[in-house]
Amino acid sequence: MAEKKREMAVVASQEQLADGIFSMWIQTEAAKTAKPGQFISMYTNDAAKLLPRPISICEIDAVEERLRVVYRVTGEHTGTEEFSKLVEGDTIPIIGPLGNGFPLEKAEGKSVFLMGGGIGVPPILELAKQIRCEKTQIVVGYRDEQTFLKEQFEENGKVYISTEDGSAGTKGNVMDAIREQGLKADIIYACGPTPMLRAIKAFAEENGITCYLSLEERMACGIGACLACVCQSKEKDHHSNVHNKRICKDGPVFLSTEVEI
Amino acid sequence: MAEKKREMAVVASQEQLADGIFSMWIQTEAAKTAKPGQFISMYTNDAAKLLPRPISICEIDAVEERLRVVYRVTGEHTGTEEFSKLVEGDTIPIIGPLGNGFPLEKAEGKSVFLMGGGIGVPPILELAKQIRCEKTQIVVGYRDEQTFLKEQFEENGKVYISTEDGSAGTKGNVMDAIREQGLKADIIYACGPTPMLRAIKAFAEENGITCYLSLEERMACGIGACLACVCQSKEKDHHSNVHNKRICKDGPVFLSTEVEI
Amino acid sequence: MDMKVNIAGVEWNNPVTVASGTFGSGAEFAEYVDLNRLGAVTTKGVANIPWTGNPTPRVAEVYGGMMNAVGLQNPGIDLFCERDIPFLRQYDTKIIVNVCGKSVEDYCEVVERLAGEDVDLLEINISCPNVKEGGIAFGQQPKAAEEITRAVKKYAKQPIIMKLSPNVTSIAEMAKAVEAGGADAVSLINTLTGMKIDIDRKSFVLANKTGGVSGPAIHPIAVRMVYEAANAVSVPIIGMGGIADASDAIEMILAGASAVSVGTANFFNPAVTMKIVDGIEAYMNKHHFETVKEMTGFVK
Amino acid sequence: MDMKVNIAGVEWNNPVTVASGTFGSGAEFAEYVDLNRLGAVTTKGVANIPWTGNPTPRVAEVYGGMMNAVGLQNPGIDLFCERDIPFLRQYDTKIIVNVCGKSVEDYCEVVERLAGEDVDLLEINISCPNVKEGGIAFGQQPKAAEEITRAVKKYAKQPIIMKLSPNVTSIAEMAKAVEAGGADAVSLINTLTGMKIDIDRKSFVLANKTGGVSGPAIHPIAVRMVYEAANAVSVPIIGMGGIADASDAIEMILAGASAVSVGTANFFNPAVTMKIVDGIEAYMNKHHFETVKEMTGFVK
Ligand SMILES: Cc1cc2nc3c(=O)[nH]c(=O)nc-3n(C[C@H](O)[C@H](O)[C@H](O)COP(=O)(O)OP(=O)(O)OC[C@H]3O[C@@H](n4cnc5c(N)ncnc54)[C@H](O)[C@@H]3O)c2cc1C
Ligand SMILES: Cc1cc2nc3c(=O)[nH]c(=O)nc-3n(C[C@H](O)[C@H](O)[C@H](O)COP(=O)(O)OP(=O)(O)OC[C@H]3O[C@@H](n4cnc5c(N)ncnc54)[C@H](O)[C@@H]3O)c2cc1C
Ligand SMILES: Cc1cc2nc3c(=O)[nH]c(=O)nc-3n(C[C@H](O)[C@H](O)[C@H](O)COP(=O)(O)O)c2cc1C
Ligand SMILES: Cc1cc2nc3c(=O)[nH]c(=O)nc-3n(C[C@H](O)[C@H](O)[C@H](O)COP(=O)(O)O)c2cc1C
Ligand code: FES
Ligand code: FES
Repeated sequence: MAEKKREMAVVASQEQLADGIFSMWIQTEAAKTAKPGQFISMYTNDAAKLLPRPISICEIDAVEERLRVVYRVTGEHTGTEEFSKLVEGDTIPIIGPLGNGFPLEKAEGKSVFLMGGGIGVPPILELAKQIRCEKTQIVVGYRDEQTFLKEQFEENGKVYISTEDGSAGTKGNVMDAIREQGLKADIIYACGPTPMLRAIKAFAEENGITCYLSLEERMACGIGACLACVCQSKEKDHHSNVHNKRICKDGPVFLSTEVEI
Repeated sequence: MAEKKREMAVVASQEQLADGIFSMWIQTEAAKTAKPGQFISMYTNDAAKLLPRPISICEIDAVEERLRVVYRVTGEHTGTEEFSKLVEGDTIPIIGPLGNGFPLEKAEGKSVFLMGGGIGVPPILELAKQIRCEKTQIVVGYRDEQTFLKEQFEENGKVYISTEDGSAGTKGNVMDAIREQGLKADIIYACGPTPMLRAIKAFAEENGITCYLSLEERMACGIGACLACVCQSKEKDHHSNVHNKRICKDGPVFLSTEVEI
Repeated sequence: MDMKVNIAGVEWNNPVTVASGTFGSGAEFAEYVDLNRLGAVTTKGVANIPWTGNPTPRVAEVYGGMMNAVGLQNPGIDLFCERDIPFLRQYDTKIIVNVCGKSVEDYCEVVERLAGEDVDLLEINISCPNVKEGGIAFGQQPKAAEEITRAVKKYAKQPIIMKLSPNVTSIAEMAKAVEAGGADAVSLINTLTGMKIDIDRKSFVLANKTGGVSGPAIHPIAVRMVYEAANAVSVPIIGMGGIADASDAIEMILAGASAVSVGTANFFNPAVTMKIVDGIEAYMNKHHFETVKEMTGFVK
Repeated sequence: MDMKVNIAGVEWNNPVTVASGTFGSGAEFAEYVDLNRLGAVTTKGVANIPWTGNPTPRVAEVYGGMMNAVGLQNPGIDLFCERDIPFLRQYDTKIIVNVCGKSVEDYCEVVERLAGEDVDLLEINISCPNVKEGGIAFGQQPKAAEEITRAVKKYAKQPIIMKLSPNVTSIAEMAKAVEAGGADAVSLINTLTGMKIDIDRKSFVLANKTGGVSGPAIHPIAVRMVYEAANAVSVPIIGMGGIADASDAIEMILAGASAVSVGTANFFNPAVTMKIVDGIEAYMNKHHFETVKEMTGFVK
């Protein structure tokens, strides 16, 4: 009872990876139990900004009890801007790990796509590190040549890149990369903007591929109590008793056929 | 037009003088024109706490463009607590110098009392440094033996101390010190809690002594526009057209006979 | 020193509960909070049938608080009785069931259904849109509020707390109306209606356009309303609105509340209620209050 | 790109004014702000005779804002006309005189007195306590609001802005009432009534017990009310409540305001209005708005 808590994580390091994209390692107990695809709620130190910022776990170092988050600063005077100014030794309140993460076991013996787009790329890294499967094909889409995390992906599978401006890899999005390269897979794990996920869902369902999608929504509690962050579910959900699932608690990862996006 | 502004002062140094009493030197343009008895509005960096904290000027270094403030931390989670955590190089938004200060010229050739009580002690220091008069008698009252600024007062006049608990100087308040020592003066300048100022006002008026009092009130604008910080005036005030004077703009220093306290 | 309070005949171990809709039925928060240390758990509003709620985004951050338009999504009273009541009954805490509806009949149906259930108090959320009256909330017209109170009281076996909306000209009048209707207690405030616009996208931040503002930003308004309501009626008041620490809760009690609810603050720190219970206790010790009742309305 | 706005026939250089009571008559702020760069200056409420106002403390800090109970201290209309109007006339800005009173006659007296003065607009603050009606504000009853509007219009030579209180059940109804009474424009919101208790001293922080809450904390409520009022009436709306930066001001305009007033934010930064004027201009350039009118009510 009452075994979880909001904790003051300590910033271990922070660096900028690309325009507006920051990477931060934090010292936290959450690292002990974290799994790929889970997220943490990060809180600001600004008394005007009280809601959590949900940020996916990008890497887990269970031994050193550290988590890595990679995030985009969405604008001036935002919480993420505040995060980007933290330096080693600063503290940041967090709750986590939250949500269910990607079902790794489903990949066993299969050929997989690990797909990430934009700021949905980071959670794919820890997934790539932990997944045990026949063939790891990492398909990641960026805006431009600032292909953050690419080197690390290359250590963990075969990497295919798409960029919106064509400055690296396939010009277009991750689906374009798959088509261009004629890639095939038995199972997909994906995180990214909704239009990308919609396209992947359609592709997977047309081709009868099992597909897991990590969704996003505005949150308040982050733990399943407030019903802020729902997505529509195909079947009536057993918890809500309506066609809604909580992204923070029942997700953020869902089987593509479970949800309407 | 529009020659004054809110400025980001830089903390030059901070030290603790006594339990809950802090001293901070700040680098600021306000030092160029500041006079003893004036104050500055200090702003927090906490988005929940938006009003200014009016703090008296304790010392002025016009050459280095620095001001010293000495202030009490009034409790946990207060603005003054936040100030006490600032360190060299931190910035703090301020406006000032504000108000009118003590009329130094009135002391010429006279025997004076410079009286301070509690957190009303600090502004007396710069006053003591600048005043030119026949005889400077500094009468300062403290709670206990933590007689902050005493050494500096001793460099600027004859110092008489009172303490509530009798641990230093006269046991009691500043009026007790005057009576015990049988001190006399032609003019009084005082700052401190209202009960002390009331006693000084009564004493001065009974003895026909010219007396200047520095008053306190909750403020919002600090510049005379909002009418938050009024005190009652004996005569109808020419600005307000009622029996109210603005402490921030018309004061904080008033002739004792002008105001009802 | 005794933290117990008696609200309409029901004794709570301490004066702290959670605000409806911010705590589910407690299951998720039980991982962060010892539910036995709450005076009561107030559940998310429940209707006669399941409600889907509003489209997303349902929440937005505002200065010093948040805005929500969850739209009273709920699983309906049947699943609630089957699942949530037995869960909460495992704990040494009182159960307050928050009830919503779109017509007087909806409310009465839920209240009647709960009459046979092992719950302690019912809180009637009259900020719901009254479909028959063109969507204006029951809680914005004294007459409608009085009538709905009288109607649910006919079916109620548990004491009834009427939960008032702050979006009214006179909270005192609303409190008097529900007291006249037979309310056993009054709780306030629900959220203040607000709006946020994303100036870059040139659109409303919430899918519902408007939402209810809650959190520290509304606290002084809530304290004033609790004070006014407490001076208007003699039934106990459960005070809420922006309580984020013990000091906020104590302010509410000194203004006239017999108990307090903590809502939005649970989202910044899921264990905040524990600190609030401890803080009230420490304050009572320091200021020599023997009972919460002595504190209630102490500042006049 | 043109920042000019036309409010009830009066052309302002830009849509930014200051909220009554937060800026005096501009003399003190003139040291921090170039008054020529304000669309208009709205003065502190003035009555037929001098008012002493409330005892102190008159202000308190609240989370994300403040509370005031200045009590409309003012020097009376005679000194105001003699001193404040000539001061403001030195600048290239419009003059909006905010008027208060305790009876309909009080208001009419001030409005009549101002008919012969060189001022541009009158703003009637109907949040003042109506002494004849037991102290309830004119601005909390649609009928009283309509009547006072009609009464002052009889004496007015300048266009009349009716300033609405947010402490009402329906702001749309209030806006309609003053429009029916002949208002040329509507401004909102005035402060929300709040209360703060010092738990250590066990007393109210303000001598007046209650005070008006203003500042960023109330902004989402103000935006909602501006939106509702703009959709209820066809006269122009001056939006205010918690505007602290250009983005807050733009939100208000997109919601339906033709101009905006900045109040409490002047106390955190006396030159904030200059940044707001610049920020609105930058936004209009970026988002290709040619006029403020195009922006007004753009988000529906
Ligand atoms: C499960 C999940 C995982 C995420 N993982 C990442 C990640 O790894 N890296 C990353 O950069 N971003 C991630 N996001 C998006 C991230 O949460 C938002 O970009 C961030 O909250 C924006 O906060 P801000 O302070 O920049 O913006 P502000 O504008 O200050 O935010 C205001 C409020 O809106 C919320 N909000 C704004 N945008 C979003 C959004 N897109 N999704 C959810 N809430 C939002 C904020 O949380 C806050 O409550 C994730 C979102 C979810 C739901
Ligand atoms: C002209 C003047 C000069 C002053 N000089 C000094 C000084 O040199 N050193 C010093 O320690 N104190 C001084 N004070 C008192 C000082 O302003 C308050 O102690 C301080 O504002 C309290 O702020 P806080 O953040 O600690 O408290 P909080 O409780 O966080 O303050 C909340 C609000 O109340 C106001 N407030 C609280 N107490 C007072 C008070 N006593 N007077 C005015 N406003 C108050 C704050 O400014 C703030 O707006 C002076 C006050 C005035 C009016
Ligand atoms: C996300 C959310 C959901 C809410 N749902 C309900 C509800 O179902 N029934 C209800 O009566 N009040 C509901 N409320 C209102 C709260 O119970 C409470 O009255 C309000 O939020 C003010 O308290 P706070 O500032 O502590 O949050 C909800 C509030 C929030 C923030
Ligand atoms: C100190 C103070 C004094 C005020 N005096 C008046 C007044 O005299 N007349 C009036 O109509 N409104 C008065 N108001 C209300 C403001 O004009 C404005 O409507 C309100 O503060 C909301 O705006 P803000 O949040 O930007 O301050 C006053 C507000 C404050 C803070
Ligand atoms: S954020 Fe509260 S349920 Fe998901
Ligand atoms: S604080 Fe505004 S007039 Fe003094």
